[in-house]
Amino acid sequence: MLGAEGLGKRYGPRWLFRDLRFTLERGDSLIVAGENGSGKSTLLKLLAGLVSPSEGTISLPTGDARTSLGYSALDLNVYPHLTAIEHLLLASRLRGCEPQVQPLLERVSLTRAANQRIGEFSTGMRARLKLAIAIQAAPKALLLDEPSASLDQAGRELAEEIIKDQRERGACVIATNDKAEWRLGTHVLELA
Amino acid sequence: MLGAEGLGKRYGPRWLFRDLRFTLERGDSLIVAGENGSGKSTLLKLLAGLVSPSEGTISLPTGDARTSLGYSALDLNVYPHLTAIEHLLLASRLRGCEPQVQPLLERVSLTRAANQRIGEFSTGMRARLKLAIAIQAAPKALLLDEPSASLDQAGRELAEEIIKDQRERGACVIATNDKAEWRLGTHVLELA
Amino acid sequence: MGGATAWGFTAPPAKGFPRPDLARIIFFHLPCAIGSTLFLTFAAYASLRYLLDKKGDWDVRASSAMEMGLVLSILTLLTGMLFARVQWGAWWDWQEVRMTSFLLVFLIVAAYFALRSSFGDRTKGAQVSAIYVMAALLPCFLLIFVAPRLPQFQSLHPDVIGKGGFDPTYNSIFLSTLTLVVIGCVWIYRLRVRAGKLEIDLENLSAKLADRNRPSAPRVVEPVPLSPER
Amino acid sequence: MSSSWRKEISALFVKEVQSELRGRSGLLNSLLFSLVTVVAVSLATFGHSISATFAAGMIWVALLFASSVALPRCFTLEEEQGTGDLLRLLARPHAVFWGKALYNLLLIFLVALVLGGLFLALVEIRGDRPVIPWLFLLSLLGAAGALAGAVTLCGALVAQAANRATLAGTISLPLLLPVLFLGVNGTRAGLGDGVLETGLTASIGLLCYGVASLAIGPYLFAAVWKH
Amino acid sequence: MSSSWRKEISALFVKEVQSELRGRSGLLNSLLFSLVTVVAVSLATFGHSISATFAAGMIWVALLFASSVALPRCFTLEEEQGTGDLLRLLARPHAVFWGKALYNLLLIFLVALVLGGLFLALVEIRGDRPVIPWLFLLSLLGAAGALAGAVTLCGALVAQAANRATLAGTISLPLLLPVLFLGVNGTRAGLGDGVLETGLTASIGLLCYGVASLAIGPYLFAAVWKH
Ligand code: HEM
Ligand SMILES: Nc1ncnc2c1ncn2[C@@H]1O[C@H](COP(=O)(O)OP(=O)(O)OP(=O)(O)O)[C@@H](O)[C@H]1O
Ligand SMILES: Nc1ncnc2c1ncn2[C@@H]1O[C@H](COP(=O)(O)OP(=O)(O)OP(=O)(O)O)[C@@H](O)[C@H]1O
Ligand SMILES: [Mg+2]
Ligand SMILES: [Mg+2]
Repeated sequence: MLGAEGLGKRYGPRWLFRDLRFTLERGDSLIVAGENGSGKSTLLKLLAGLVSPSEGTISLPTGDARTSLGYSALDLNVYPHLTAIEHLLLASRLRGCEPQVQPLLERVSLTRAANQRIGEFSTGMRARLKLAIAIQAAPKALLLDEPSASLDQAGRELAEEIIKDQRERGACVIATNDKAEWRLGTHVLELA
Repeated sequence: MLGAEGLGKRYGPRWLFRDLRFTLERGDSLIVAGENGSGKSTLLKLLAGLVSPSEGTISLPTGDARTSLGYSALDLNVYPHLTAIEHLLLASRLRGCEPQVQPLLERVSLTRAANQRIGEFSTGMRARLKLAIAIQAAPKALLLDEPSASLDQAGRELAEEIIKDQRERGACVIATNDKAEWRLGTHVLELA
Repeated sequence: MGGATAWGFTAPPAKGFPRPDLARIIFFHLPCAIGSTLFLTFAAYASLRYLLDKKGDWDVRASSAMEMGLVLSILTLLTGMLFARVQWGAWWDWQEVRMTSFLLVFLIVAAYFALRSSFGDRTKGAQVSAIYVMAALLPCFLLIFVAPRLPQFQSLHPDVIGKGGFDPTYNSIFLSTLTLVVIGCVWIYRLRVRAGKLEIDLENLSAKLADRNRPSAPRVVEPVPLSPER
Repeated sequence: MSSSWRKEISALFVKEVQSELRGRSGLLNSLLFSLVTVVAVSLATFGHSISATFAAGMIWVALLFASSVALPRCFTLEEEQGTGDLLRLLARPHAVFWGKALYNLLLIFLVALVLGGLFLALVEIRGDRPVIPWLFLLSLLGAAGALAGAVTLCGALVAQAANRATLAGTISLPLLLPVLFLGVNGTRAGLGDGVLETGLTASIGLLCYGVASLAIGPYLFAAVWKH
Repeated sequence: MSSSWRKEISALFVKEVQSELRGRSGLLNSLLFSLVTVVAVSLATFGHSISATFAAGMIWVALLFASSVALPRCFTLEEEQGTGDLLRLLARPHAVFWGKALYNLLLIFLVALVLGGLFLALVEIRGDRPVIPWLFLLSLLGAAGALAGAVTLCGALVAQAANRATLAGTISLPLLLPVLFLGVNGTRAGLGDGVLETGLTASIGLLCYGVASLAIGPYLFAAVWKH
C-alpha cells in the first residue's frame, strides 16, 4: 500500500538516511523515531511528495495522491486569514471530495470556532484543524508528524482514535519524539 | 518577583479568564494548564508584554524587560534566513548582554548546526535555539510555552535542567498540555 | 437652513465671477470646506487623546469626526465641481491646485476608513487609525493651506477673503450658513458619538453576560506535591 | 476544461479574493487603491495636455505598479507564510497557476479600467487622430492578460528561486520587456497616435502573448512548483 | 545618541541587510520596477525629447510607486513570517523603527540613484539650463528621506491587515503626494527647468520633511508596535 525501496535523502554531503525499505499494508502503523534533526519529518515529507528523494523509490497507494494521502505536521501552516470552514471547503473543492464540514468540525471539537480566522486560533486548535483536513478525504495512508504536540488530553485521545480508525481503512505513519506514543504503532523505524 | 493582580483578558465579548492573582518568588515555578484554547499561551503573552490585558495589572521583575524576562513558545518564530549564531548575536546586541554564543550552543547541542540557516532547521532544533535565546541574558523570570513539544528525550531533559537552573535564579512559568510536566512546577493554575 | 438658502437667493449677484448669479453656491461650498478642515483637526486631537489615555470614547470621537470630515469633503468636492461647471465650464481642472489638493485630502480621509476597516480587532484598528490621523495631519495642512498658496501654481480659485472680502450681505448670509452648517454637523456628530458609545457598551454588556454564564472556576494557585518519579 | 478543473481553479481564485477582501469593505479598498494609483499618475501630468504616446506611457507605468503590488500575492506570500506545502498537498500545479493568474488578471484589469476611464475623462490627450475606444479597450485587455501571465510566472520563479534572486531577476526582465514594448504601441494607437495597423497588431500581439504565457505558464510552473 | 542605541540600531540594520542578501528580493524587485518604468517612458517618448519638468514628474511617480511597494515589506514580512513577536521581545520600538527606516532609506536611495541615472542615460531631457548634478542628487536624497520616513510608518500600520499589499499603497500614496508637490520642484531644477533657488528651497524642504518624519515616526510607531 505504502512503501519505500532503497530510499535515501541527503542534504549537501550529509546523508540523513539511506537504503530504507519497508512496505505497509492495511492495518499497519509505522512509528518513525529518532533524535531531533535525525530526519523523521523529512521522511514524512518524502512520502507526501513535498521533498524529492536523493535515491530510491516510493510506492504510493493507487489513486490521486491528493485524496489517497493525508498529511498533518507540526510545521505545516494554514492560511491565517481564512476561517476553519473556509479551509475545509477549499480543501474539498481542490481534492474533489465531500466537504463534510460539520461532521469533521464536530469530530475535532472546533464547532464553536468554525467561523474564526485561523490567525486567532490557539496552536492546539490549529493542530485539530490540520487533522481534520488530513482525514477529510478518508485517505488510504495517513502521515502524521508529531500528532500530539500541542494537543490537550482530549486532543491526544482524539488523535489516537483517528489513528485507530485509519488502521481499519489503510496504513499510518507517525513521526514522534514521545516514547509514550510508540504504543500507537505496529512497527518502529528508528533513524539515527 | 512576577505577579498578577485581578488580571483578565477578553477577546470581543468572550472572557478567557478574569481576576487572576498570583505572586511568584524566587524558586517558584507555576504550571499553567487547561484545555486547548483556554488561554494558556495568552496568559504567557500577557506576562511577556506581547498582548495587553483587558483588566488588572502585572508586576514584573525590576529592570529592563528585555533582559529580566525570557520567553520561548511553540508559536514564536525565528528568522529563516539567519543562522543560529547570527540569532544569538542579534539578540545579545539588542539586549545589551553578553552573547555567550559557544556556551549556549553547546548547552542546547546545536554546535554542529551553528552556521546553518534556520530555514533548514528541524522543529526540535528550532525549539532548542529559542530556549537558548530565552536564557541568554540569565532572566529573572522565564516563560515557557509548551517547552517539551517537539523535543526529543535529551531535549526534554535539557528543558527540565534549564527550569531547575532557572528556579535557582528566579521564577518560572510553564504552559503545558502534558500532565507529565506538572512535576516541574511548585504551583498549578488551571484555566477553564 | 432653508431660510438661509432663500436668503441667499436675495443676495445680489457677486462681482468678479464669470457667472455672478450662480456664485451663491459659495454659501454652502465654503462652510463645507471649513467644516471638514475643523473636523479633521478635531479628529487628530481626539486620536492623540486616544493614544495617550487609551479610552474607547476618544476613539469613537475620532472616528465620528473623520466620518463627518469625509462627508463634508465630499460635499466640498461636489459643490466645487458644480461651481467649476457653471463658472468655468468644466467639471474638473487639474491645473487648479485647490481642486487637486483637496482631492488628495479627500483621498487621505477615505484611506482612513480603508485602513480602519481592515482590522477585525477593534482596539488594533483604533490604534492604527489613530496613528494614521496623526501622521496625516501635517500633509493635510500642507495641502489645504500651503500648496494652494505656492507661487509656482497658478490658481483660478478666487481668493475673495484675501482681497478685501465680500460685500456686507454676503458676509452675513455666509456667516449664518456657516454657523448653520457647523451647528448641524456638530449635532449629527454628537448623535454619531452616542451611537458609537452605545455600541461599545453593548459589547461590554454581552461580555458581562457571557462572563456570568461561565462556570466560575475558582482559580486558586495550589502547590503541587512532587510526583513519585522525582 | 473539465468541471473538476474549473472547480479547483475557482476555489483557489475565491481563496485569493477572500484573503484580499477580508474586512468590512474590502472591495472599497481595492477601488480606492486604483483611484489613488490613477491620481498619482494624473498629478504628474496635471494641467498639461499630453500627447497620446505619452499618455500611453503613463498608463503603462501605473499598470506596472499595480502588477508589482499583485506580485507578492502570488507565491512569495505562500512561501513566507509557510502555506506553500499545504497548497502543494491539496492542489494540482496547473490549477494553482491559473487561480493565481486569474486573481492577478482581475486586479490589473480593474486598475486598467479605472485608469483608462479616468484618463480619457480627465486628461486632455492630444493625438493625431481621435481616440479609438475599442482599440484602447482591446489594448488594456491585452495588457492585463499579458501582465498577469508574465507577473504570475515571475512570481513563481522568484518564490522558488529564493536564494537565487539575481537569476529570477534576469529571467523576469526579458519576460516583461516585450509586453511593455507591445503594450505602449497598442495603447498609443488606441489613444490616437501612430499608425492604426501597428497598434492593432501590437494589441493582438499582446493578447497572444497573454494567451501564450497563460498557456505555457502552467507547464513551466509545474516544473518549479513541486521540489 | 548613546552607544547602546547605536548598537541596537546597527544590529537591526545588519539583520535587514543580511536577510535581503540571502534571498529576500525586495531590492531586486524595485530595481527591476524602476528599470521597466524607465523603459516604458523612453518607449513612450521615443524620438522626442521631454521637458525637465516632465522628467522630474516621472521620476517622482516611479519613486513613489517603488517605495510604496518595497518599503512596507520590512514590517509586513515580519508578520507573515511570524517573527514580529521575537522582535517585540528583544528590541525597543525606537530602535526597530530606526533600524528599518535606515534600511529603507538605503534601499530607496539606491533605487533613486539607479532610476535617476537611467533616466539621464536613456531619456533625452530638454531643460532651460544644463543639468545640475549636485542639486539633482540632493533632491533625490531628500526624496529618499521623505519617502523612507513616511512609508516605513505606513508599513508598520498595515502589517497585520489581510490586504496589506494594496492597503499599503492606498494609505501611503495620498500621504506622499503632497511630498511630491514639493519634491518635483527640486528635481526639475536639478534637471534644468525652473528657478534654481526654488529648487534648492524645495530640496531642503524635502530633507526637513524627511528629518521631521524620521524624528516623529518612532513615537507614533511605538504606539502600534506593542499591543
Ligand atoms: C472640486 C472643486 C473645488 C474644491 C475642492 C474647492 C475647495 C475649496 C476649499 C478647500 C476652500 C477653502 C479655502 C480655505 O479655507 O482657505 C475653498 C474656498 C472657496 N472656493 Fe472652492 N473649491 C472648488 C471649486 C471652486 C470653484 C469652481 C469656485 C468658483 C469659481 C470656488 C470658489 C471658492 C471661493 C470663492 C472660496 C472662498 C475663497 C476664500 O476667500 O478663501 N471653488 N474652496
Ligand atoms: N487575536 C485574537 N482574537 C480573538 N480570539 C483570539 C485571539 N487570539 C486568541 N484568541 C482565542 O483565545 C483563546 C485562547 O488562545 P490561546 O492561544 O491562549 O490558547 P491556549 O490555552 O494556549 O491553547 P493551546 O493549548 O491550544 O495552545 C482561543 O480560543 C483563541 O481562539
Ligand atoms: N533544506 C534543507 N537544507 C539542508 N538541510 C536540511 C534542510 N531541511 C532539513 N535539513 C536538515 O535535515 C535534518 C533533518 O530534519 P528533520 O526536520 O527531518 O528532522 P526531524 O527528525 O523531524 O527532527 P525533529 O524531531 O526536530 O522534528 C536536520 O538536521 C536539518 O538540519
Ligand atoms: Mg520534525
Ligand atoms: Mg498555546
